[in-house]
Amino acid sequence: MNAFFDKFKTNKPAAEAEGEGKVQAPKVPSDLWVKCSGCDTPIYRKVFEEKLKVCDKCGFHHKLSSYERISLLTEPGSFEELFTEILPADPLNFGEEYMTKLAADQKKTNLNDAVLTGKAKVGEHNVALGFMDFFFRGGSMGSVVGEKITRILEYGADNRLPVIIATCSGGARMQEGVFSLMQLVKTNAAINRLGEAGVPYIVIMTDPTTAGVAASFAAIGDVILAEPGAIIGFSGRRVIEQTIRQKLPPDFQSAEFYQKHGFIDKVVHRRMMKKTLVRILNFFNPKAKKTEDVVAEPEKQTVEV
Amino acid sequence: MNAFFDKFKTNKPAAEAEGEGKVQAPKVPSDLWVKCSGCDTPIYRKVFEEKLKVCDKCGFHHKLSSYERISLLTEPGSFEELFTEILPADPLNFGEEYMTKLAADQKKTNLNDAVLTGKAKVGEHNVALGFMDFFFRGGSMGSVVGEKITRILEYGADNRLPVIIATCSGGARMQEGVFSLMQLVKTNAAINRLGEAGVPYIVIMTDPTTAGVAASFAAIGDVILAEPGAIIGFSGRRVIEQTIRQKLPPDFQSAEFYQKHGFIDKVVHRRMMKKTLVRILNFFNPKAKKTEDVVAEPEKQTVEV
Amino acid sequence: MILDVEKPLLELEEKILELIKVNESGKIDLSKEIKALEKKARELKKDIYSNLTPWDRVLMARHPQRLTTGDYLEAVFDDFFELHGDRYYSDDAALVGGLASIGDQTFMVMGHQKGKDTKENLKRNFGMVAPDGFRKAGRLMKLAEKFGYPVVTFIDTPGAYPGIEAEERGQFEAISKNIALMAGLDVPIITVIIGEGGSGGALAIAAGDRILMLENSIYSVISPEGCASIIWRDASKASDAANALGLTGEFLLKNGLIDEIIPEPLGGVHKDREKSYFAVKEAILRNLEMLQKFTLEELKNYRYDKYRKMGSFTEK
Amino acid sequence: MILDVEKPLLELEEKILELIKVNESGKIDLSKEIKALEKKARELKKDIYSNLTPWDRVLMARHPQRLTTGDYLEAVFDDFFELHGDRYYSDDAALVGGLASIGDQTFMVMGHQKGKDTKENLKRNFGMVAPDGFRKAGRLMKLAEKFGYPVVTFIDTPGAYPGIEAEERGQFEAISKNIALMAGLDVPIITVIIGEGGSGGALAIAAGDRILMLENSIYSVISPEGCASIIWRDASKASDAANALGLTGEFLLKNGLIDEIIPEPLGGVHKDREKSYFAVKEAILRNLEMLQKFTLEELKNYRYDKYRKMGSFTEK
Ligand SMILES: [Zn+2]
Ligand SMILES: [Zn+2]
Repeated sequence: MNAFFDKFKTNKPAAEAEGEGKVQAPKVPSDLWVKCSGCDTPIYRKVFEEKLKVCDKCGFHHKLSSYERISLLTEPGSFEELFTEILPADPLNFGEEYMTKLAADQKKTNLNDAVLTGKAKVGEHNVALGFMDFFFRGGSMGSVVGEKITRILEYGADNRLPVIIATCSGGARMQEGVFSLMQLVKTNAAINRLGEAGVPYIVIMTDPTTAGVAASFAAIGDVILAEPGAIIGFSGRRVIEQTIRQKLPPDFQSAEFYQKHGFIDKVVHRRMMKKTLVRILNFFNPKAKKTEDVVAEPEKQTVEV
Repeated sequence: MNAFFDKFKTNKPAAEAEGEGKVQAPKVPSDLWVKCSGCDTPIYRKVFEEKLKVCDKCGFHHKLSSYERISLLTEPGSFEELFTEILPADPLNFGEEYMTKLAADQKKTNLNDAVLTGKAKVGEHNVALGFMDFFFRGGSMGSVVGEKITRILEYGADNRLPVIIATCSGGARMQEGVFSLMQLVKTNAAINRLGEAGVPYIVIMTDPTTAGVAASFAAIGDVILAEPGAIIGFSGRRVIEQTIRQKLPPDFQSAEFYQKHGFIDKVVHRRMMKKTLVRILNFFNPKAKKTEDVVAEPEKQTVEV
Repeated sequence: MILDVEKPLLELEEKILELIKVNESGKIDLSKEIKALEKKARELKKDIYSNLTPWDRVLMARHPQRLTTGDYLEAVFDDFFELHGDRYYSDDAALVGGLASIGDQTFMVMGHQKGKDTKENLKRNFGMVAPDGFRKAGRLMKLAEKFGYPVVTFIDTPGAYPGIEAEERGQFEAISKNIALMAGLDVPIITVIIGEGGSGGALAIAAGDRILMLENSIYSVISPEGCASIIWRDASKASDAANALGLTGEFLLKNGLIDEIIPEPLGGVHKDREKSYFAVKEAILRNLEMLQKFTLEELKNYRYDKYRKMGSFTEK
Repeated sequence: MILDVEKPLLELEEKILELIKVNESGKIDLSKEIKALEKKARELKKDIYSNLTPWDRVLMARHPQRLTTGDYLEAVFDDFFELHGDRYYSDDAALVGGLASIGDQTFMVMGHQKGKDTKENLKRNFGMVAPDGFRKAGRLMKLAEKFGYPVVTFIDTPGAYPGIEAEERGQFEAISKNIALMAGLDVPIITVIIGEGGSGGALAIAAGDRILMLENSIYSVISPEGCASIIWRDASKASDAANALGLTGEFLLKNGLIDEIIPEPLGGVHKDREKSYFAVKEAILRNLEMLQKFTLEELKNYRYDKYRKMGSFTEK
């Protein structure tokens, strides 16, 4: 494990991190090479991780776990998890097989469900966070995700902390039926309340952000960022292709596509994401910004050409 | 002169109507036939006027004067003109030629400038009205139009009267420069205030409604109706054709085109316009509606197929 | 279209008709037997329609003769004036709406609109709404809010339209923004699920204060076919999926996800239109009366709390 | 690009440079003569740029080296973060905007963006905005209102884009809605006309509380060329039209249609960028300070009254 992975361990209290495994890092397989999902190029694992799981050759941003995103975006040691005790149920009685899958994913991800919520520092800014995890049931939103997202939004409103949510989801969790669907309303209602409290809400769309999550809390951030190449949209590519009976162009529904179509404020390379967050947070809370953020800002930009 | 034309005379106090000519009807030429501007068919003038200047064959809605629109849309004798004493000036010193044209149009239309404002009854509803007139400088909006539209909007807000404006204009009046341009802000600000007072604002777009008038008080009615075939838009057809170097399709920028594109609530035949206004006003002020409006409503519709 | 479960009833009803004919010929008096069979038929009818499976409900909800939004707009309200367009891009015929009234009460009404035949369905896109349609709905809701009119939405869609242009114009954003708009709207909203409540495309205008469901309508996070494809990789197992998904009014009411079931005439709304319209009208007015007792603040809190508590999880 | 009126000055400056060269060769001492000529040049410069005709101003406003919105966003503000998209249809590069700051003051800034070269102009559509661009501006203004940030708009456009698609997507509606939005916005708005203020396409983001105009910018209801075509059926008489249209800051200030002229360095903003940026920054901050003294109600009344009294007519 290289430095990047080590970091997030330090974000958990030592006792827990060494404890029952629930909050430990996902196991890193021993293979020395990984294959880029974008261009099939083999990448030396150490390099892969140093590069934040972004392929140097094709720019493909590989999925990150919620814990990896803590390392990526928050100040070391500042993350404090909130709403840990909420566990998924089986309201439609999908039964044994479904529960087994949940249990397996809980083990694999060290998460109770597909989102990790908490508070942390990003630069000098105290923020409330929700990081979704595709490795838990494809990041699907059931009642737990809806409840935790809602709670962190309410927490942000109550404590006047900007809320940052990194989305990553194939959509609503089918196995919870209309319970899942109603999470769209619950979260969006909480976003309204956050807005009424005058607290900013920043979304980072990562690959994939589709269906129910795209159509709820992902779509209506005050500022919406996205990772390059992230697939975004309501309907899945396959469903659309079946409908129109033709192949879609490869960049269809990509983050870049949606920036062009007006739905994303900026596609930001993973390497620059934290810096970008700090810049944005500076606007919303200038008192907290450090002088060097502005003065030494290497990424200061004029309008994009 | 047939009944249709006679009517508007009764809308004016007898003394005035018989008086200095200022408020009299435009002279009706003696020819017995008119040629349809839509399809060149000759139409017997009496029929033409009975048909409200709509061609039976092609449906072309010929332009109406402000006074004709009073006859068309308000209850006989109920119209009372307001803000009569506002006269155009020449702030950019365009001089003699321009002033002569204004004087000629004043004579021709019996209007001080390109809009007539007042109050009247439409069905059982008391309303405030502004009817533009293309025969006065192409309905161009200078300071007088902007001021009178603003006053009638303020009058509607103060007296809680729904405001109905029939637009008909080639745009801002060039000869008043930025004075004209600022009328767009003035009128829209007054529409905001009308809305804050909870008073409805209904627009009837007639041919043409373009440029500065389209881009201000025409575009933001609570309900927007339009006469069939009315040309609507911001840029003129010729300018667009010069820009794109190709011919535009004939229905481009028509009322029907803009209903299809989402900017007009309903294209309504001139014959049905008053009935339609009454129906709409009934929703906004149910207490004033007569039972037969609903019960005997011959045009009751379900969704359009 | 005839449901499998309806077949015995229809056969029996046919037989009765034949007997009536024989009876009318005057040769034999069968009136007693006919009466007995008619009673039997009534019992069978009640039995059948009281024991519909979820999949039967799906078929009822999609029944080609099922009443559509337009039917309710015409019949339930004294007047309805359609308003067109989203003020951005188009007028989506798959979502209709406008001003309506019952007596002196003005409403803003809207709903997904399926076609009555193939031609109309092509125009209406089978009730599958594009972003423009949802934005039209949003515009109408804001207009309702401006004038304080309650909103009534009618739900009947297989789902949001999954087309290229719909995605390009931000289907996901249009749905989300509508949901947020409804969650914050300053007027009461009553939602009536009249046919298919298909996932996000339904929800985009279904986030009401009161959610009423016609007895034979459905509301689901995914189509039974879609669910079956995913779970069993076999769309033909849709009826199993319908069982699994909890998409009936009964299930949803029991779980606090809807507020009321509006009973239908035996055999569905189309079997007795007037009765259906009356039931829907009564339910709308009664629920509106309830909501109009709230102050604005109470209304907003009621709505927030309503959705706030939806969800099924355990908490350690 | 060189204005006709600039030519004598440029010739003289060239001559002086030649003399300086001769002088530096050491053969003759010309320093006294050079000094005299330099004084003369300064006087000529002042004379020329203080007596520009309206048409000269039009040419200055369109000068290819004239500073654009992007230049001001970069130089006037400590940080600027561009926000993209209208959330409906596209991201129009002819209108740029985003969050910006000066010290601890956060702003929402936006403006028409012309290109610096042909390639960029194709992307930026020569600063001619489509409905999507105006809707992006509207979105950013609403975001500013939500968080209480003052809005600063930079005006530099020949006019709204007159294209098929722009008309289809409701150019007229987009402009009108923005004007209404600005008229009702709950935060202060400062507008700086930096180049061409072309009619409705300019006004769509120019309905500010304070309208500042750079000395050599113009603001007009119609382009001088368009006006000349209409009046004299001869676009080449644009300079006469420029005289007639009252499009200079001087005329507009005198008639209460703008609030302030920001002086430019002799020869235009591009001749001394730093000075220009400083002047714009100072004017923005000073005007903001003035507006921030108002309560919200006072601000709204100030704005309403400001536009309410614009107009020129007689009243019997
Ligand atoms: Zn790669
Ligand atoms: Zn004709």
